[in-house]
Amino acid sequence: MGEIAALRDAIADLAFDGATVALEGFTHLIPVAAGQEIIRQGRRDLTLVRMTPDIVYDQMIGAGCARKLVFSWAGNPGVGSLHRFRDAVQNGWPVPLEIEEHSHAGMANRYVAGAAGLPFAVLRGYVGTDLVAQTPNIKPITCPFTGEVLTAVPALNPDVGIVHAQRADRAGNVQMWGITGVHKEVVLASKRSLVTVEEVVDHLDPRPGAMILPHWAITYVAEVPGGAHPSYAMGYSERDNDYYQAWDAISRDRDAFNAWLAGTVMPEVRA
Amino acid sequence: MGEIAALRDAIADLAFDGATVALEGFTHLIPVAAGQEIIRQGRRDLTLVRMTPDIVYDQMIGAGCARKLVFSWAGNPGVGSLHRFRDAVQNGWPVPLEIEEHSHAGMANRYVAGAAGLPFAVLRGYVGTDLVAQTPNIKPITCPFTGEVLTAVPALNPDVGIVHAQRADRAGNVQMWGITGVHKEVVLASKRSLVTVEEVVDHLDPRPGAMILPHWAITYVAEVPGGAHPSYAMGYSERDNDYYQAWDAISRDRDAFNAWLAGTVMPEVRA
Amino acid sequence: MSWSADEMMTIAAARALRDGARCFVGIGRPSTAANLARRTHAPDLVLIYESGTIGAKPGTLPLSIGDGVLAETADTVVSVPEIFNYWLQPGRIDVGFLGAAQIDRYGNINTTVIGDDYRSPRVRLPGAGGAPEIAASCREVIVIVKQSPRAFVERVDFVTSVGYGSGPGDRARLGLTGRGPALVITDLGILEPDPETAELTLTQVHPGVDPAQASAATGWPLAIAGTLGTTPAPTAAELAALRELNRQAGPEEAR
Amino acid sequence: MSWSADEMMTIAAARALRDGARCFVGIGRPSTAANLARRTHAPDLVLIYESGTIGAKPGTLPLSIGDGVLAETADTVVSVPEIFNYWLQPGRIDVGFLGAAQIDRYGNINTTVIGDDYRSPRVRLPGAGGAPEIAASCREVIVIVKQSPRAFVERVDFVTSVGYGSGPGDRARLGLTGRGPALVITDLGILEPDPETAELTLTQVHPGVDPAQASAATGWPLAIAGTLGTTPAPTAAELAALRELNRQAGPEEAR
Repeated sequence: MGEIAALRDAIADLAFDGATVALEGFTHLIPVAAGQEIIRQGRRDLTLVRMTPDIVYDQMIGAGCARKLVFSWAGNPGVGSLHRFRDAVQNGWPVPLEIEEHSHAGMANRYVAGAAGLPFAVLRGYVGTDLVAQTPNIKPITCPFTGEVLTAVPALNPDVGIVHAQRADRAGNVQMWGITGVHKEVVLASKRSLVTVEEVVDHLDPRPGAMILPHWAITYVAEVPGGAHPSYAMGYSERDNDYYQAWDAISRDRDAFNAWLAGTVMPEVRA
Repeated sequence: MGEIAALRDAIADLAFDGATVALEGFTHLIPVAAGQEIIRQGRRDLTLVRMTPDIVYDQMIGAGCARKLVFSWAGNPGVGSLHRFRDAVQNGWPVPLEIEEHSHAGMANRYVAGAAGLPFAVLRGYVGTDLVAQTPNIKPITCPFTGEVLTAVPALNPDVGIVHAQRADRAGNVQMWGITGVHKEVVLASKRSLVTVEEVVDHLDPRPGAMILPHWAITYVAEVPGGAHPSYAMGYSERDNDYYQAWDAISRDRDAFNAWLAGTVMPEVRA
Repeated sequence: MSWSADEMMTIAAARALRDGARCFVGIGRPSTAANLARRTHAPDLVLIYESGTIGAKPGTLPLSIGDGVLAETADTVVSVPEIFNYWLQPGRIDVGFLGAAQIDRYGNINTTVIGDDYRSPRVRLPGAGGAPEIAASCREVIVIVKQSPRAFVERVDFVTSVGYGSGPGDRARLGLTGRGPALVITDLGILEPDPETAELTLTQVHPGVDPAQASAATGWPLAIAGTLGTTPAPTAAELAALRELNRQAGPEEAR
Repeated sequence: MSWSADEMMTIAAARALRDGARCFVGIGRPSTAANLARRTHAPDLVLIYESGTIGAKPGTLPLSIGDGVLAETADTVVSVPEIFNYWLQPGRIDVGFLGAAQIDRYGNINTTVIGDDYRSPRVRLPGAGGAPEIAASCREVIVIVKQSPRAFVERVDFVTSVGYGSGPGDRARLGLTGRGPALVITDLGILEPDPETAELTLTQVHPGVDPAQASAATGWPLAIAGTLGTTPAPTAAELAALRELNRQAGPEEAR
């Protein structure tokens, strides 16, 4: 319950081969360091869930961690394609990647249902699109009062939900501000959870726009300064736009990617 | 769109005989002055909607404004019964009052559906209770993925939604903090809306825990200092617990209530 | 040291709260008991009010469920839809604390109407509030209610909140996720559901109470546990803390 | 003063935004156009990004949909579920601004896959993002896309976001609440749905563009309006404002 742990230990306890894992963060507060720790620990056959798979998921997919991706927009934001994702989808490299595709509204509502303990969510969405034919997880539902037909999507309840945030106190209460996306929903929807934070402080002083997750709603908190890089943590860091640019070249080529993986992610100094 | 208006003019434009009107505020920020203005303007046959009808609805019901009440908890919080409400339900005085009764969870979700443009909401609720038999507005709904049966309630979309808040700027953007209950939902769910505020200021400085409603989501804003009394506006006033106590005696007796109405509400100085 | 039956009831309820538990608190007696627990053996009790305040640490007893002191001292304040949907509904709350106008043999609760005809009731009560879903979704429920034949009835006039329905298995059949009423704490003693029959059974009396008093105050033939416990008398510390709470809060009829 | 076709496209898009309108903005060209509009004729344009920032007033062009400058300058920041459920879905947004990899004769948009086989696509694109519901629920939609036979196809390979479906009446049949694509703004001119047939029709060319160029850049026999307008040339003020925006933002490929 909000136990403060080392990143390595938290990931070792939470992530297992075959798990459904969601790393969330809408451009802001993306738990990149946690994703790379999953790579280092060699997890396989994961079902990766994320509204906006970007660099960290490209890395995890390229490293062969994933069997399936559930998502709504997969790209390198502002740059272009995710080459490791495309290589997996189009060529099955390094392993085939099954996909389940939604819209943002659908994914967001799937987390909402998951957080609310409901098996499904209702929205006005998907109607008339070809997405409907591609997944059994989009179904019509009829309003019992008006007879109107709307769309239902099933709840997401990942085995592990991971987000980054600005701060936690020593009891494991987490504070975050700025764009918080589906942070609250993914933590509450997941069976177990990890929040990586920029720092652990004695006291969380109230801030405009800040949201608190109580320690008892979180499994682990890990202090990982810069853990969102190349994404950012408002008040702590800026988005590293150059990294997003540079990723394009690294990820285009399997060898370049493998070299990057071997040189950058794998040899992280281990305590 | 967030037009700043006098309370009297806003109510005259918004409230009409037969309208469905929701005044919300969960103990805090209850728009009492707006309710009393509706009494003064002599509106009739209203369908009054409110999770927690308390003193202001007792006053409106006693004054004969209401034909129907949709609610989840009707009482004088911390004191006891609402005598005007009971007299209307049990004796039809001054006019019969139809009731539609829900739970808090049901009402809150009805506003959520209304704010979200959906015809209904789904929840785990009401199951096994005798509430289900008393209204057609509680129905079972089956999850299209798991087959589980849950409960559906229809959206609330009042003709007029009214809340009180701390502040607005001159453009009509509204800021509120503390317990905000279903304030956002009722404003967004209603066809037209009024927010009464303690003060109109040049600039809304950011505050911890504050929520903003943009001016274009609100019909009218009216400056009514103390407009929540005997409820309170955090940062501006304290709850007047003595008033809640005193209301018990006033409201127990029809003559005492009529005298109070004639002496206190009706003769408000009119500009 | 002497104490009132009311004080004993509140203290017994406070004791039932485990430190660190998340407790969904109604105003009145449940709030008094929860705040007493926080001041005695359970400093880390997490108080959650349906107004949206999570982790409230009021210095004085709140007089309403939405007092400013709850918002000011809370870890976080969320909207009312959120408190019900994200926090109560999924079963994150350990204990739901309810009162009752009527309670029956199977722990079902009525706070809606007295009388047979809902449309023309003998007494119109406030209604459901958050209770139906608190009773459904909290991991367990504690009920605090004074024992009398008027309140303890064979069958409630109206089921506002489900206890064990008409007996064992009903909660599962209805799909209710929480365990249901674990304790009914009265001014005379404590009732618990029989593990076999789910019938409320007197398992404990407060000091000086004869079980016959409890039977007389119950509108059905009250089952009494084979080994009937006696509630330990209030300690001086408990009484002092409770009285200080009540003194700060003003006259009880104001709550 | 000279300008590029790209600049003309962005300026034409900016002009289409009424001051005070609430605009759901995608990153890239739509964001550039919306920010240009705010700096020229529409200072009170309300920019809403799907990251949850409402009323963002960025001083420089954001490079992502969730840049800090959006949160810092917004009237309010809400969660992603809230932006879709409370703000987009009920039809509170006047204009949705979309791009496209493919767009067809009836304004349907594809941003998912190129090729006939979804499971084994020729090109895997990023996917839907917020577009399906933006296209469904905004009061109207403006599409910005460079005109070419590859992008302007008779029928999109995959309907990610619905325009007019297969023709008039389809939106109503599908229950879509917004009006659909009102304008398709390209580097060559502007297309609008024919009021009768809903077919995208060239109604305006940019200065110096021959309608035959537009036809050649379209993968179906392009209908051309009887009275074809010409877009007014960019003003010096518009060009200066756009170039200043782009200069501050750095190289375009970074966006």
